[in-house]
Amino acid sequence: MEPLLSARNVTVRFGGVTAIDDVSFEVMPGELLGLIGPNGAGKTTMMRAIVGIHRPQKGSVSLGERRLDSLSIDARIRAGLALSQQLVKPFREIDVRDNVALAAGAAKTRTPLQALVHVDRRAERQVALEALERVGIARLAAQSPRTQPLGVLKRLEMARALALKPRLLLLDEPLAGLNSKEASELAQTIADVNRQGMTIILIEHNLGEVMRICQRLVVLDNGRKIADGPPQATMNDAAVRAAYLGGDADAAA
Amino acid sequence: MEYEISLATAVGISVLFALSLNLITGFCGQISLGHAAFFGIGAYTCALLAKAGVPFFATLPAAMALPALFGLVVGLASLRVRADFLAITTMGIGFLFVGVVRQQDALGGEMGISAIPDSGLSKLAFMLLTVALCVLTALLSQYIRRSWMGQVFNAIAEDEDTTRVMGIDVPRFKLAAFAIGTALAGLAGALYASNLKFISPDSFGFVESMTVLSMVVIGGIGSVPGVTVAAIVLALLPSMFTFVGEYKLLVYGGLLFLMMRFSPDGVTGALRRLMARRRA
Amino acid sequence: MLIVELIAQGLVQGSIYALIALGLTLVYGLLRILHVAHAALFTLGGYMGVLLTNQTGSLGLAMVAAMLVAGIAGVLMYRFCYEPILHQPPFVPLIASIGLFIASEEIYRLVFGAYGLSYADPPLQGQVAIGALRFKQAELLVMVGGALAIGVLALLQSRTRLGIACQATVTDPQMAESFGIDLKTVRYVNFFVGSALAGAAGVMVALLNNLVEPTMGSVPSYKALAIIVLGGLGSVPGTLLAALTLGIVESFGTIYLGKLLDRNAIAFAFLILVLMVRPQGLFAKR
Amino acid sequence: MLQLEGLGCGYGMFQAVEDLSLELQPGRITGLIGANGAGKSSTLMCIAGHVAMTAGQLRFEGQDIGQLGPRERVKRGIAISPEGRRLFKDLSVEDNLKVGGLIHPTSCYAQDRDKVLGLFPRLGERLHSLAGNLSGGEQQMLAIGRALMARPKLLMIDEISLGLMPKVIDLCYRALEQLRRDGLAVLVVEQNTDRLLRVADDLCVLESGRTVWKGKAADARADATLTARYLGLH
Amino acid sequence: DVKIGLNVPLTGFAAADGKSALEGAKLAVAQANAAGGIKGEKIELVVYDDQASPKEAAPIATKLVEKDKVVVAVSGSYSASTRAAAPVFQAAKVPYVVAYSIHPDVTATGDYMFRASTMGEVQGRAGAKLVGEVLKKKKVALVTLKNDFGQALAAGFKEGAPKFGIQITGEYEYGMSDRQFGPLISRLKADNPEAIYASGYFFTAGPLVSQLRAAGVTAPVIGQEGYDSEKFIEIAGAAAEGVYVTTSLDRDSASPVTKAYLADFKKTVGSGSDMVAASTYSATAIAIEAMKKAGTANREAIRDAIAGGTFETPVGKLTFNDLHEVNKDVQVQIVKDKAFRRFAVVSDPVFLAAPTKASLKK
Ligand SMILES: Nc1ncnc2c1ncn2[C@@H]1O[C@H](COP(=O)(O)OP(=O)(O)OP(=O)(O)O)[C@@H](O)[C@H]1O
Ligand SMILES: Nc1ncnc2c1ncn2[C@@H]1O[C@H](COP(=O)(O)OP(=O)(O)OP(=O)(O)O)[C@@H](O)[C@H]1O
Ligand SMILES: [Mg+2]
Ligand SMILES: [Mg+2]
Repeated sequence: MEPLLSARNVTVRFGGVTAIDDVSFEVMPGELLGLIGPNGAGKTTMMRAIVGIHRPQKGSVSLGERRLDSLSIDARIRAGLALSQQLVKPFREIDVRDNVALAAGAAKTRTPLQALVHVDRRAERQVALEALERVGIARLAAQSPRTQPLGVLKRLEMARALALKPRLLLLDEPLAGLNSKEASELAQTIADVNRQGMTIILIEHNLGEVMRICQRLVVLDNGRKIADGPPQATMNDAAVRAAYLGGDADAAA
Repeated sequence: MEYEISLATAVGISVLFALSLNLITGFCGQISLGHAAFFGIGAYTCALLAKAGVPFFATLPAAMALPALFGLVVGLASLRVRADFLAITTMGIGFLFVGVVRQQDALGGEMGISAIPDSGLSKLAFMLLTVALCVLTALLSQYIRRSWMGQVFNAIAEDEDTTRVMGIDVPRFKLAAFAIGTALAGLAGALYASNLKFISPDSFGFVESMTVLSMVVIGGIGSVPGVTVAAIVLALLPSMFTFVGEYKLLVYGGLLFLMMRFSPDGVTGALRRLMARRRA
Repeated sequence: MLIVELIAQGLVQGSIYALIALGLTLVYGLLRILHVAHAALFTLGGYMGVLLTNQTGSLGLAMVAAMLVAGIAGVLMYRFCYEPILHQPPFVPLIASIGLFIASEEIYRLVFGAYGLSYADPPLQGQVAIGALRFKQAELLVMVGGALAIGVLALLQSRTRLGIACQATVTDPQMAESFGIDLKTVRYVNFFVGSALAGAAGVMVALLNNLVEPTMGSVPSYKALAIIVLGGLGSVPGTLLAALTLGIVESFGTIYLGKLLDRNAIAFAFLILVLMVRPQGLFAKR
Repeated sequence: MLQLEGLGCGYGMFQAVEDLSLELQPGRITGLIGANGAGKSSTLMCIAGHVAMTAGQLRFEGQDIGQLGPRERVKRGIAISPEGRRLFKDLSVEDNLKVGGLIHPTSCYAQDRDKVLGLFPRLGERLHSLAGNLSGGEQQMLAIGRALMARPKLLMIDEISLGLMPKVIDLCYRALEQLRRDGLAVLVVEQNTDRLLRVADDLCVLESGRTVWKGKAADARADATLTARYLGLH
Repeated sequence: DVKIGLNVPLTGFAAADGKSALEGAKLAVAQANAAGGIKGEKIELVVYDDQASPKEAAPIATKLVEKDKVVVAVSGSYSASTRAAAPVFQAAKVPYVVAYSIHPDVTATGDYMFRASTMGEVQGRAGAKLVGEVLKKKKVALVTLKNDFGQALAAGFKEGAPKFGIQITGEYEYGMSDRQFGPLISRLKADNPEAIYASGYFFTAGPLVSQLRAAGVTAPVIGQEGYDSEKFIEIAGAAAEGVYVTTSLDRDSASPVTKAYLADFKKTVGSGSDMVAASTYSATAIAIEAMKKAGTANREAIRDAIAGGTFETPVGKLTFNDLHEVNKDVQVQIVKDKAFRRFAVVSDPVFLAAPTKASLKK
């Protein structure tokens, strides 16, 4: 089977810092891949390189047949990527539902001309409500994101990504800031979404949930890939344990 | 009555000009301190074509197309600069426009262009045309606001990066805002030139850019009725204040300051607060 | 020879720009306000300098007084004009500032007269020859004063805790307070220093032209904005370099490009050109 | 050390926390938990002096500090690592630490910094990077480190483990235990209740701004309804 | 009441000249009213501030015509604003007497326009004659203020130069807001000219002349009516000594009208009159006199009265040609002991002839 996403020899440097050093990996269609590693390992940078926020100095990224390297951020999103960011940034001037509806309207906002001739947004609002339902904050649809606590915003961020109906969903620490119950619920949602056919890359430090729902793990450390394989086997790898787990290793795993 | 007609024409041109900037700054959040340059390009296009014998109505499309073209170029340039540099870059565009026109004899240089042929309309008809164009522009603005384009503009105004991550081609939308806004500014400029029959570079300088920005800000960023009202008031202000004679600019400057100091969200904000108090 | 002279003239002009732009940089760096009314303090300094020199006969005294008056006026301006609208979007203080600037030009005209003022007996008009170059003493004062003021400030900003404290208030004033930084003091000090420098520049320009006018601030105010952008916003050494560069570019530009562009346009053409190549400014940190 | 009596705080008309009474003692770690929007962050920001107090009293070492500004509070020994980290993004890591220690003489700086770097060696490698460019976890370390630089008597950390990898979370908690031994009072907000309960001495549970449970952490686990309803434990 | 409209720059960069102009006009009206007004009717001066900006001037002209319904109007302003106002007055058939704005377009606008001073080109030609014939300098540097005033002067000077064998070593331009002339002077010095023909207003010319002298340039400087203000001498200080100025006001004039005017001005205003005040006074006085002759009901008659009349004014005896321009001698003043003194009078009815309708056609 053809991989849905393949990153080949990606290197990202910031001045003197090499955040990602020659990393290659692939994601198969329908897979839920966990991308883990210590703080500062380069996970977020990898994600941003895939989406095009950072331009790799070397290497290439393709989605299916399509090379993404020369595309702008928005073109990559339209090609089928969606990103839920580590630092949440909702639009504060519009309510929660319209935040998601804006993402759902991708077809109508493709070009300025199209955007100009379309006014109706009932359908998009409906899609938005469904996405909010999925992440469990539909009851807050009419609220302003301005005053919502972090936990809600995290889910809003994910709802927006879902509303884009992407081929590949990139989630950067979606569970952070949620308590264990909420985290496992949202993790379950992620697993469900995946089961319905969505390919997902998940960055997460909540190892318990990662181990529970991911089908495969890629581990980065210091910008390099140090492991790639089924969760249990990867976690048993000595290098991974040394880099990633503290004294609590067994409890977490 | 005659005087009122002239005044209404002048005010109408200001309103049109202010609404054009409102599209760029109010809707799309792109601050522009050099908008008078596009007003000027429209005015010069109209004036030169009219002098070459082109009838008034035929000059209008050109007086919109050319500024829009320049607007696109400026928009492209401004895409490159950091957000907080945009204000100064656009201000530079304004100075550049005046600086270049001043030195070009073909454009009348420092002396400007005088004896611009009449539009052929009566004073009243010209006024009605101006007002009609204002109303059309206001309606267009309101429509854009409600359309998906308005949604996207709002999003860009608030957070460009996030907008991009939602798959929206931010540069293209910004360019669209610049193109529409500058085309309308050019239209206002054409009306201005053919109304006054005399233009010179000084009429399109920094002060004019600031005046029109004040109209937008005092009206309440993005609010079409607010901006319209503010443009009317600010355009009338100088003639209302002739009685203060040499204190005119003092009063004008003072009012700008006081307005921002005590009602930073403009007339719309002040009204909203007033309503809220009355309801309470 | 002509080239050397043009460079020298550019440096004189650049030093004045630097003194004015510095205050703007401090304010912009601290509060992200496009403080157009800064130039009003420059004019105020000029008037104080001329009036007091004519009264007391001592330029030194007048200079100190002018800096004090401009500095205090700057602090008052911050306290009563900007502080209440700091949390507003950036064009609100910008418009307020422009209103303030227009009004202050008019106040100068009404108070000091439309014809401007001159030194009764202009000081520092003597000639000094350096090599084949001739300078007015006033021109030398401008260059030395400018370099000195800025050198000291740059050191203060990068080396001292106060400098770091200032920068911390920019990103997150609330957290800065939470670590013991006194926002008010930091801002007052910045406005005072920046405005005092503008005041000094006013006195010096008055020396060069022997004329202070109500509108003398309008050109420098906008150019100073261009300079702080070129300098990379908020960086003191960047501002100095940008100001001097602009002075020299203008000096050559007026001679060789004068037929194409006027002087203001040259400055802004340069700015736009630079930004197209280096969107972060000539001397930005990043 | 810090006493909250009937504390209420909020934003304009909105009341985020009501009638909260709490005592933080030296050498004890107090955990503050609750669902999203319960008012945890608001409580911390109120103690730090950033959110307006609408009711009650706030006493620190016996003195009423309710009217003091944030500057006075940090000088008396209250430091915060806030929600969202709120680093000085345009300053380097080192300068962020300097700002943290600004209220103390320059001579303390080197020593305090080395302590922080000892705790988070990762920061040592990034000393000259801009804080805004750090990874999520690195930022969290810096936020905690910056608060420590103020040599607080009362340390408040919001969402302590947010974005940190397990190894560093451990480090943090071990550091908290050390601080406890040094006699600091610590107030921690944490979503990972399980982890928190293993070190906390006292616990306070908020829901919609009201206190629903308060007591020794050891007792919390035993309380079946509490674990089921509020702690989100399985 | 009879209303006379006046547009002057009371604020903005030209406020200083505007103030002088206003004083001049006010004096003329006050004297006329004291002498019984126009057939017993009082004269009212309606003044608006045009900031010397065309954008302001056109609406002001409209207001004067349509709202205040003035009988005649006077411009006490610069060319840009006057040119913008002219078509409005012309369209409304309101006689418009222009005091000191020098752009050719003004009178070309139509038959209700009059100019009470010499056009820029004419004054420029007079400058050439002064330099080449009176001062006998042949290598001249041109420093031109980049506005219509400066450019018109430069054009006239260049036109006249060949006739007197003057060679122009270089032409330098500067802007209205420039006060620092370092680079320009460095360049000019390299040409080593024998004289410098520099256009400008006192606020640019003051710094220019003082910086020229400070840089060691000793060649004589020839200025024009823009210099004609006591403020120029104050700004340039010692450097002002020996500067020549071509202007329309002769302070050492023997004419009783001029003498009386200078004395009256000093008495009522407190300071000495400059060219701007004298010209605006003259323009206003011409308007008043024409109304006295033709009455106030018929504007066409007033126009004809101006066109056909001869007027004794502080700036000389004025008659208007078919283009409504005046032919008059150009006064040359020199700064001596901190005052403007008569140096010479340049008169040449042919060479300094104002343009006519015929010459304009060419
Ligand atoms: N814009 C940037 N400029 C300079 N350095 C950067 C930049 N962005 C990231 N870095 C550095 O690159 C490294 C990798 O950062 P990244 O954010 O990818 O880590 P991460 O794996 O997501 O860590 P975490 O789990 O803590 O979020 C970090 O050391 C960080 O300091
Ligand atoms: N600036 C603000 N203005 C108005 N309301 C606010 C503001 N900040 C927070 N709130 C409201 O106050 C309540 C408490 O918020 P707070 O941030 O204290 O919750 P929290 O317990 O820290 O939640 P989380 O676990 O998600 O961080 C919430 O309902 C929130 O909507
Ligand atoms: Mg990360
Ligand atoms: Mg919180």
